[in-house]
Amino acid sequence: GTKTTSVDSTKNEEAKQTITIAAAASLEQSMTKEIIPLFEKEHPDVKIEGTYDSSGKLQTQIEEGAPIDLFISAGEKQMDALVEEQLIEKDSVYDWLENLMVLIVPVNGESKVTSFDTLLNAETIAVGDPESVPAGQYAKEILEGLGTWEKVLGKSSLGTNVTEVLNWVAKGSAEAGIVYATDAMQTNEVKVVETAPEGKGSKAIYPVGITTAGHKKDEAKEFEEFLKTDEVLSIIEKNGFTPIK
Amino acid sequence: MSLLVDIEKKVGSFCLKTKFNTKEQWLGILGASGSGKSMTLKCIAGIETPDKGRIVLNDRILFDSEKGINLPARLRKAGYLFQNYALFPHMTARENILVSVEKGRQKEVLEREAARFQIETLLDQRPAELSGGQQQRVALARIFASEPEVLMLDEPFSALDEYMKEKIFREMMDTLQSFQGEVLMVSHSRNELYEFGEKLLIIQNGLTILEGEKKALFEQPVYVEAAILTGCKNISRIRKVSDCIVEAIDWGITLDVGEHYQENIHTHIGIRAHDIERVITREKNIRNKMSGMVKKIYERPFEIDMLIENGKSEHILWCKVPKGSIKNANLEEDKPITICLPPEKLIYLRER
Amino acid sequence: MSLLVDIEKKVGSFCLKTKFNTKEQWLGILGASGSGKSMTLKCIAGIETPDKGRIVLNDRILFDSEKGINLPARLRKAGYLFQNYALFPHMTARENILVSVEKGRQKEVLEREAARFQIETLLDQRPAELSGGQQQRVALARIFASEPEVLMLDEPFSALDEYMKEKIFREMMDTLQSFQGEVLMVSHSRNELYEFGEKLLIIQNGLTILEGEKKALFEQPVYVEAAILTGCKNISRIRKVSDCIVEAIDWGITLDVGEHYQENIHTHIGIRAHDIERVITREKNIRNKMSGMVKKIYERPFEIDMLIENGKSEHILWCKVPKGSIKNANLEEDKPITICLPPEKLIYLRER
Amino acid sequence: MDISPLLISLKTAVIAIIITFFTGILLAHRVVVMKSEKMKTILDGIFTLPMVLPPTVVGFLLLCLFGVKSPVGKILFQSFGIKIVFSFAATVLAAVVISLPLMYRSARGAFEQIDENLIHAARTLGMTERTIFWKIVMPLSMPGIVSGGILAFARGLGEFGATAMIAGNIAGKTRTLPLAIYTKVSAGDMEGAWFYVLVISLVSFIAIALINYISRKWRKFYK
Amino acid sequence: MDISPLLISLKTAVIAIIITFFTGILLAHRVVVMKSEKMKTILDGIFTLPMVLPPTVVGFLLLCLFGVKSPVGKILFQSFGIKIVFSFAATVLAAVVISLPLMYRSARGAFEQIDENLIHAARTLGMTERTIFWKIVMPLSMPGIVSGGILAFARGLGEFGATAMIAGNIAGKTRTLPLAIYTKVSAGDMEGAWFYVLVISLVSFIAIALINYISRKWRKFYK
Ligand SMILES: Nc1ncnc2c1ncn2[C@@H]1O[C@H](COP(=O)(O)OP(=O)(O)OP(=O)(O)O)[C@@H](O)[C@H]1O
Ligand SMILES: Nc1ncnc2c1ncn2[C@@H]1O[C@H](COP(=O)(O)OP(=O)(O)OP(=O)(O)O)[C@@H](O)[C@H]1O
Ligand code: MOO
Ligand SMILES: [Mg+2]
Ligand SMILES: [Mg+2]
Repeated sequence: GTKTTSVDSTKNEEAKQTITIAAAASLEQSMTKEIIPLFEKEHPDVKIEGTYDSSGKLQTQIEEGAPIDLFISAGEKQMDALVEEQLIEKDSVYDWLENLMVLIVPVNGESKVTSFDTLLNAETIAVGDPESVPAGQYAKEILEGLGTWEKVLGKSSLGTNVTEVLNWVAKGSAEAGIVYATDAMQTNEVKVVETAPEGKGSKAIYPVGITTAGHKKDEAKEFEEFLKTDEVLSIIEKNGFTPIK
Repeated sequence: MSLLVDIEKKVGSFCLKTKFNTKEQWLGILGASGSGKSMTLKCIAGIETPDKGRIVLNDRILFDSEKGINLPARLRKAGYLFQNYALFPHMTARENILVSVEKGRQKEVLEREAARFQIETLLDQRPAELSGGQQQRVALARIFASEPEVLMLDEPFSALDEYMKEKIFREMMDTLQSFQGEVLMVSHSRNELYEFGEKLLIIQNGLTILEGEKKALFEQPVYVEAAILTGCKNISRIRKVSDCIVEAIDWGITLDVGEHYQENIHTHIGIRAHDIERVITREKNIRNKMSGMVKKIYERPFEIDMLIENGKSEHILWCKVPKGSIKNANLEEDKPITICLPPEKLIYLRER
Repeated sequence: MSLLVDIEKKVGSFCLKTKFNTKEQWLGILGASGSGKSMTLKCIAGIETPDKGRIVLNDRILFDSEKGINLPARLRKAGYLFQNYALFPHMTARENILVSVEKGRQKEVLEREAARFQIETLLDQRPAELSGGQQQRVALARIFASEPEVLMLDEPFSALDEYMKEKIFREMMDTLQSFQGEVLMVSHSRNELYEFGEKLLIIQNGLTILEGEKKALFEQPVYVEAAILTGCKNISRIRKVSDCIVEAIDWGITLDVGEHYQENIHTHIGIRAHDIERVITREKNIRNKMSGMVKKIYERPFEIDMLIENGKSEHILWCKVPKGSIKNANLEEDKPITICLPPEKLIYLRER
Repeated sequence: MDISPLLISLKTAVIAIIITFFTGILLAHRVVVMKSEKMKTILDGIFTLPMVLPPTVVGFLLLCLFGVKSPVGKILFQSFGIKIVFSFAATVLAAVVISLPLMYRSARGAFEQIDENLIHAARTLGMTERTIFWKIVMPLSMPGIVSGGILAFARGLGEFGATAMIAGNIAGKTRTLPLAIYTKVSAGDMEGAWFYVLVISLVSFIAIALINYISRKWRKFYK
Repeated sequence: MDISPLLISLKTAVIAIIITFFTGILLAHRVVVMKSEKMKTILDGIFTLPMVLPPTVVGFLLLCLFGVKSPVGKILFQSFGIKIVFSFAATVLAAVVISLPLMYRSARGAFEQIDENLIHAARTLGMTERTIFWKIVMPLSMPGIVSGGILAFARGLGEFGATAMIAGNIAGKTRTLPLAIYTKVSAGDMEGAWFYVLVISLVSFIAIALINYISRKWRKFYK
């Protein structure tokens, strides 16, 4: 009994199918600590490797032929582009989560910024680069909605990734910044003063899709389905995301 | 076995133009400091490239500007002893010596050369741990170990003590007897060169001014510059007074001259310090007698050097006498002395 | 003006132990290659640090291991002429010379030193563009320009041609007359040292074996090693035969000895090549006569060197005679010759 | 195309290399004359540290050190009104910190390769250590120093991670060429990216040619 | 704490420094013996290029070059089944490309500082250029080479931008220490970040001490 199992399990180890997922950096904690171990427990024949980075970089990597089976983007733009290029199977794409955009300021000291309306009181504002960072893109859309984008841009430092934006605010380099709600949760050096009002860019949609070039379609599909389970969604919710049902 | 050199090279304001040809004869190269001796050897070794000319060693063309041949130094088999040795600082003496010896023969070669240059006990030391003379011996051993076809020695003995010098010189001469190649030796020591070989090349300001048998050159150096190089200490301009009589302007005396003197050719006269004789008898018919004052005496272990001032002129004659001879009894500074300049010892010279 | 040196230093397996004291006297240091001459000078200059001892220059303590004093080289005012010159390769001769001269005096110093060493035309050349001898002259000029209190010359003339050597030597001697400091000169040329100063230090294997008046040392070098260094070419072990008679074992003859011979002390006997005389008369009562064969003749410009083989032994006597004397008429290799070793010229020696 | 990144980069790289050059040489010299081999190795390690950490992390550490909330940053701001972060000074700071190890290590290697006899000779001639350094040691180590200078300049010019962190990415103020290139590449604007890549390559080429030319003239004697 | 980044980083840095070391020295030697000064400057410029571009951009260029869609990548994949991107080989590739300029430039400086007379002497002794290189040039340039080696190793160890781009950030496979640090910082896990910073600093310290020690033994004679 037990002996055979152990032999089998080593055999399984060799026979295991490995799929590589590329996910937005903000998902790394939830993925590596909870979701993937959970999945692998239920699917002992599948091993999951994850690479985590900004969605823009991941998009480039997929475009350049990086061996990725499943892509979780922190923005629709990147996913759409890949679908357009037929690098992601159109039918497999669905919107998984959303991440709200929030306005943050450094914790200590009186802040002149108390809401999106008073944002222009800040001397320097940290936002992601709208050209390359999805969070920046959303921030731009929000501010365009409020009609202050042009003015804000003049005072902005454009982060090459969200971490940078967060750190700028946390260390007081910038007086205010716009980041994901999940990012704001990572440090107690910043406080959220306002969540983006409903409207364009108020939240980031996290779509999931399977690459056309991947060789492990079945396993990828299995994982994609797994992401929809309540178990996973509750983990995600706990970490600050909002599931899209 | 032969070496033919005929090259020209200009570096900065210095212009070298050397031409010679040796055939199983050792060649000594004599020249003042900065006259181009080292440069000549470097051209042969392939370290410097001449502007034009040819160098042929045993029928192998090492360099020919017309045919566009310029054999790399490595293939020339020209052993060159650098004036500053150029030992590899990171290697022990042993490693330096064996640097170009193939594996199988290392032991044999090492033993042979270490014994020849008496450096057996120094083999594990690095150049920085060797004295100047020891470094030179290691450098010599290294060259011998590379078994060259032509051996070029740039002042090979300058850093050796006199005992070593004499010893190594003799041993080298013996070893070289069996050395199947040309040997060139650069030196400013006329003694060394005199002993060294039959042929001599005298270089002055980059030009070969004389080439020939060493004895002939020492006896008749032809040019003022060559006379100085071969160690003639007393040289004076001359003016003809009458047949067989010239005035030595710089010494302030008139001299009977011998048969070799040619009015139209010779502009200077010289006499070696050894050849000036002290006159102690009162004999009348000694030719070219002169009285003067001993201005300065330098004592050497076996010789006495004197500077003698002619009463009539400020100019000074340099005179060497062996110690212990009766001829130099009672020599004292600032005392009068009578000397003679034997006509057969006078050297007739011209300027180039 | 005085210099006191009493130091010990061990490097590798070599052990230096030097002790001397000069007072307004120039000191010559004579020693074989690798005997520790350069090391001694380097300790004084502050380049090497002795393990223990003291060095005092004109009442300034340069080094004292007990008091923990070790003045930096920069403040010692000890001018050291490196054996390989150590010129700065990136500077012209001019820049090298002026390296330690303050702005205001540069012109004056440069002119003075350039003239002294005849390098006026070389001032804009860099060391790589200078010949060996030229480099040495620049290095000498550089030291003179730094106006040291003690001048240490490590083989200062080894790279100069003989003409330059004699010239610079004399000039330097003249200049040094006015030099208000100590002068040490290291050389393995006994001729140079003999002329150089009154005092002489003889170093052997790192130990000062003799210190004293040069004349006395040349006449009576006491030790076999010192005799070799002062140029004594013939040395033999001896065995007493009877009163006033010893056997020179290595020469295979018995000799009458003079009054200086002391049986219990002397183990060797020596005679300088210059002091061996050729006997041409048939006179009977010449002492220490010996017949032999001329084995080899080396001709030098003004001397003849002979190696003479004793019939009874393989051993060889080295003999020097001036050229042109009647005493060396008909000299030929492989012909018999009679010589004598005058008892008053014999040197009695012992081993250390 | 916006050329402000070029100007900012040029200004940054030039100021940074001047600071790095002298600081690096000074540090190298101090370390070389040091007696203790242990101390040397430790300092080597410390000075090389900015190279092994990801530049972003170095930037983060600088931010912790010079940020307005840090003690140093606070003092600078409250006493002198100087705010380093997000200023041009910060781009220079980042470039200096990141390129210093290159200059330091190259200079150290060069110094160690000098024939010690020349230094001894200089000392016996009465030259002070300072003069020896400037007149002997420096010129003799030129090839190595030049290498270090080229490396440090190139690294300063190309510095990106640390700069972004401490200086931000403010167009016309702290956006250097590497930041501009990165932005363009990320945005998929390959044409714009290539333009800036060309510009930065050109700048570095010209600088290298210049350094090579000057140093060659200087040490022509050497061959 | 996960130690796989340490292992990956160590493996990467060691393999990379071996490649970089020899390639850098070879390139430097080729350039130094070159006659044309112009050519030298141009090559200097090209070999220094990876330093002036932001590492991410270098990574991007590598991705374009070695990606499975690129000609090179295609050939490698179709003929040998080798897929470089997102593999361990990619981390090595990134480290080599980024650290090569350091080794190249340092070695070049060191070579240029050697007394040419020694090379001449070696030639007249009949040594081949190859032997001269290995037995004379290399040992004599040790201080400079060691500097280059330390710099290149440190840079390879700390490489981040290009690695992230071409190798990705796959835990246990391509996540090197710098990537791990970055990930930790991004996730706000400062404690974890500090841990890895400590580890990487330690590794670099040990490596530097080792290199210094070996090279000191080797060139003790030199002083
Ligand atoms: N690169 C150069 N540029 C200008 N002049 C040079 C260069 N190299 C050598 N010289 C000059 O060439 C001349 C010949 O130098 P060389 O080394 O052959 O002299 P030498 O006869 O060996 O003298 P010594 O006996 O002093 O060694 C010297 O006058 C020197 O100044
Ligand atoms: N670092 C060292 N390690 C071991 N031995 C050394 C070291 N430095 C010097 N020596 C030895 O010390 C001895 C003295 O050297 P020094 O240079 O003083 O000799 P020297 O008398 O000047 O000889 P020369 O006339 O040949 O220059 C030599 O035998 C040398 O081998
Ligand atoms: O390694 Mo970086 O953070 O792309 O300069
Ligand atoms: Mg010469
Ligand atoms: Mg010496």
